[in-house]
Amino acid sequence: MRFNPGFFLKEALKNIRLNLLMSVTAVTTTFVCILVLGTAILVSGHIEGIIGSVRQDVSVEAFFAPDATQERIDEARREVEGYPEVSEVTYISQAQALADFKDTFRDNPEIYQDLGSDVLPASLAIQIEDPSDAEAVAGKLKSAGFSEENLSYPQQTIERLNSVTSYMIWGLRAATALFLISSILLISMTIRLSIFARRQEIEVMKLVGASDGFVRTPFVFEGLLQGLVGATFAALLVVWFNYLFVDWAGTALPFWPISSSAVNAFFVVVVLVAVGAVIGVLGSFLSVTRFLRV
Amino acid sequence: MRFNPGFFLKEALKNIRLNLLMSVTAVTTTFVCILVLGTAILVSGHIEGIIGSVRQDVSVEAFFAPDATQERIDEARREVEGYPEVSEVTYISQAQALADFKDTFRDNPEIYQDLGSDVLPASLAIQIEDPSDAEAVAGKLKSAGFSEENLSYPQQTIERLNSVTSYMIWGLRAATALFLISSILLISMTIRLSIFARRQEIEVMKLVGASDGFVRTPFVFEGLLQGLVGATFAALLVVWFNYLFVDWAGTALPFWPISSSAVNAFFVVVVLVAVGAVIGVLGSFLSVTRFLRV
Amino acid sequence: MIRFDNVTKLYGRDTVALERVNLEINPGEFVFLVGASGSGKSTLVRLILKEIEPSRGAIYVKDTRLSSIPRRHIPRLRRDIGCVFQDFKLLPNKTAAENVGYAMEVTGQKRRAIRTKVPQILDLVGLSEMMDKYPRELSGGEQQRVSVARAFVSQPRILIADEPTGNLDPETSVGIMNLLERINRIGTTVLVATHDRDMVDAMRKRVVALENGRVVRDMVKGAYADEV
Amino acid sequence: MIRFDNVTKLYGRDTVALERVNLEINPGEFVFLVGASGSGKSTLVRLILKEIEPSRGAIYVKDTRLSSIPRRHIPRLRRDIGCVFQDFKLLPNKTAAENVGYAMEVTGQKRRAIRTKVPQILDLVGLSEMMDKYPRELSGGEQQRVSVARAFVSQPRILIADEPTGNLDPETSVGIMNLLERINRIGTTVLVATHDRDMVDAMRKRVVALENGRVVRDMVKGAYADEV
Ligand SMILES: Nc1ncnc2c1ncn2[C@@H]1O[C@H](COP(=O)(O)OP(=O)(O)OP(=O)(O)O)[C@@H](O)[C@H]1O
Ligand SMILES: Nc1ncnc2c1ncn2[C@@H]1O[C@H](COP(=O)(O)OP(=O)(O)OP(=O)(O)O)[C@@H](O)[C@H]1O
Ligand SMILES: [Mg+2]
Ligand SMILES: [Mg+2]
Repeated sequence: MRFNPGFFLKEALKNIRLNLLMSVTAVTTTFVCILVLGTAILVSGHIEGIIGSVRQDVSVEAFFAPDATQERIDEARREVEGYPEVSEVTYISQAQALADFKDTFRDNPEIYQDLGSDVLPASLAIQIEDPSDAEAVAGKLKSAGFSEENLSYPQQTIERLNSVTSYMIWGLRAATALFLISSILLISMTIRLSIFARRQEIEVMKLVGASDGFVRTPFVFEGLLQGLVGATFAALLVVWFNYLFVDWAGTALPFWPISSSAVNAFFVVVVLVAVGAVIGVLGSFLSVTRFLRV
Repeated sequence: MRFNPGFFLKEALKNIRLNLLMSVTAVTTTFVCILVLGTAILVSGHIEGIIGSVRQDVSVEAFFAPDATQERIDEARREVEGYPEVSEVTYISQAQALADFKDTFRDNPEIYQDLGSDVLPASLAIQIEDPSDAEAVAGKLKSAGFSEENLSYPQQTIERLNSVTSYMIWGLRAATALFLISSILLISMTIRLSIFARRQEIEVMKLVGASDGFVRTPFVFEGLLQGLVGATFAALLVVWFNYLFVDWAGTALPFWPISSSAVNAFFVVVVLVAVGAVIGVLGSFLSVTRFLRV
Repeated sequence: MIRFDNVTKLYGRDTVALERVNLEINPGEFVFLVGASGSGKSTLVRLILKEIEPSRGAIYVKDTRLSSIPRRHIPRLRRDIGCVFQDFKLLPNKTAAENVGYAMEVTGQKRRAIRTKVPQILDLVGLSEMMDKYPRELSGGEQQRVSVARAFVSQPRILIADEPTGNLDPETSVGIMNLLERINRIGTTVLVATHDRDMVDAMRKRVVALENGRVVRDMVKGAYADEV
Repeated sequence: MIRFDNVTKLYGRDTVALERVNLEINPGEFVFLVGASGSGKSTLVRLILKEIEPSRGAIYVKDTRLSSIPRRHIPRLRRDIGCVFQDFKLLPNKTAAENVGYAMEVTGQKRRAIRTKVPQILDLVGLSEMMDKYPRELSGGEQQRVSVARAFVSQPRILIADEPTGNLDPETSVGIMNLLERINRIGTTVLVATHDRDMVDAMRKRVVALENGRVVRDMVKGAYADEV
């Protein structure tokens, strides 16, 4: 049989117009579900971003012995900068260390007034990309000549942070999956219901000699259109919200590590619209098929 | 006309059995929506709980002059304990302060080796219930004889914490409201669609002389039952999840301030079931009414 | 009992279904309504049930002007009128017996009265074996007879039948017509829209003929066609 | 063309709709199927369309045993059979013209052929003014005629009509019957289930009579009732 997309598209559009209530319901359901799903994806994207930047703050401090030569320091620094786990190395000289200390205790000058400029050791502040690498870096530093007591890294804090953040990310992904499944379920049920309401039409079509494909195609087009419309609106709204939020967070919450790069807006739109379209098509396809056995 | 709840209930049950697909759809939609809504309520309950306990950690430190007498200290302590905003007051003697300091810098004994036991001042660590009261407490402390430089309270940190937590709580409530609205919308649309599919039945009932109430009551009962069943299952599942989560968090995340008291399980069940039932009843009522104008 | 006063009914802008119809049906009368397909018979029936409103003119049922009946009192009007619909209008989720019973339920009759009366009535239309079947499990003629049974089960003052024998064989049709006549004899006003020429000619009742929405003939003891 | 070989059809456990029916309809024949309400006429029609399966026995259409047709070839079978359904089975969301056109669409005919043929056919059944009306806006008889038009628009080899004049006045009925006869004369096999005694008696075609699901009479040039 000749395939005529124009005919099927026209049929689909006419059906949408004639079954307006059902179409509106399907589109609105898709819209709401995709909106919630998109919000979940965005929120978890941002939270993962924040978690990521919190994790980035993990650093190891390696103190040099008070008698370390400048060559020793430079050499150690170069070596540490070569470690793949390390993102940034800052050298803190003895003078700098004292200045920092004084600043910390500026309200109680009694504490530091007797300190000589060489009491506090020079150190390297080593930023580590992934906190789970902290121990490995510490090991390397030890073999590079730093003794255990000259290394300061918040072992327990890192472990906690690790477990907490991985739980959180795990939880966020589970929640997003829940939203995805819920969306799929709700949208496809709405479609199924709206096709169920027209099962007699499908039966009649079959009885006057329409093939399964001929009956199904307009419904599938209809599902596709409804899914596309609902999902597109929802996706654009989500991305617009995201834009507003990132904008607002930049001024209202400057100390929060929220960045627009935490979420790829284009990618989110594509994913959401695709989810809507696929559910629309598959939902219609499967629902119609149930009533084709006439 | 005599009102016969038994008749209407029986009609409703029969309709549910005969329109199984539609009933299953309505119940599942209610279930999914209430599940998501309940999860949102629980999550925001716990997060608000965590936020609340983080806020509780806000404290003001008031340092005594090095020459303060014991009477002066006791008097100040009693006075501060009388402030209504204050939840706990701990006295830190000079010896205790030095011990704490040494503990903090135990890796760098050079720092404290020269410190006399009376270099660090004695202080009161004052826990404040609501961080927004910190400034008021500081004011009172000043009029009680502490000078500005002898008070240490993380002014900026508190302000940030305040704004961040209030934004978060505001955001959580907005999200929960979004879920609530989405649930209401989706459930009522499903009901509307399932009643739309039976609009001809409603028309026939009206044509053979049934009054609006007579037609409507079985549908309303049906909506009530569907809402109750879907919402009850969802609510119990949510509360069970919560129980498991609190249990698990107690062992796996001991350092997180998660407590079962953050969420009143009974209250959540009641609210969720009520939401389901009310949407079921109202959704059916309004949907049927649309088709009664025959 | 029923009075049409210069009634015109338009569907949309240009479909004239009825045009200046004047008609008076007295209590206890038996009237046949005949006319070609599309001449407006069903429209007339739907107007009496206040399912649709006339475009012009007034309709009185039991001396009440229909347009003055408030919406909440329409059910009361319809309980006084039993109607056999051309397309049956059975409730798909109720069995034959429940469909008939429903017409009694709406008037608030006792459960026990319903349980005794429904089988009797279904027996009268020859469906005593079909009581517990759903409409989709019944043949066309069986559905039609359920519709007939439902129309008079609550003993309405007025019985309207729109094509009550279209799906029935001649023998069963005669049975149904006899039933309608019996019902008429106990005082019920009966209006039957029909195409069954044999029946109309045999029964010699008042015949109102419609043509393109106008009453073109109204004869006591009339026949289906003109030449009588 | 159509052959029933000892066909029995049960609905559920105990409703016997057809019992050991043997029937052969030759190409080009015109056959009336008569019988009381509930005697199994519609069941026979639904079996030919493979809408339902026989409980026992075999049915052959164009020498193909229906039970051997795979599901995906059923549409092909149905496109060869035009059918007027007792309950019309019009698509509610399509106008009269679109309903008729749909039967041509499914066979994959050209858009232009459809646009010229549909109005002609609707004119034949007297509905040239009703082309763009939806089924709910048509009277019972008009819907029935749309169903008739749809059944033969794609010039099927077999035309089955289940009660095609139940909602039509005698005059229009005669028109439809003449149409069926004309279609038969160009070689189409026609099977008409009907209660219209006048018509059957007037046309003197082969008559198959069913009673409680059994073929009780099969006469060439028969009449509706026995005494001929
Ligand atoms: N809802 C509607 N919208 C538009 N036109 C309508 C509507 N209902 C009926 N009509 C038109 O009004 C005219 C009268 O219809 P009606 O149903 O009263 O005819 P009828 O006498 O009952 O015919 P039949 O014997 O075929 O049932 C018909 O031409 C029909 O097309
Ligand atoms: N789906 C079904 N389930 C159960 N019984 C059925 C079903 N369809 C038909 N029947 C029964 O089978 C018998 C034959 O039905 P059928 O529709 O073939 O009768 P018919 O000859 O077409 O009658 P009519 O002239 O009234 O249309 C009837 O008694 C009917 O109740
Ligand atoms: Mg009519
Ligand atoms: Mg039949």
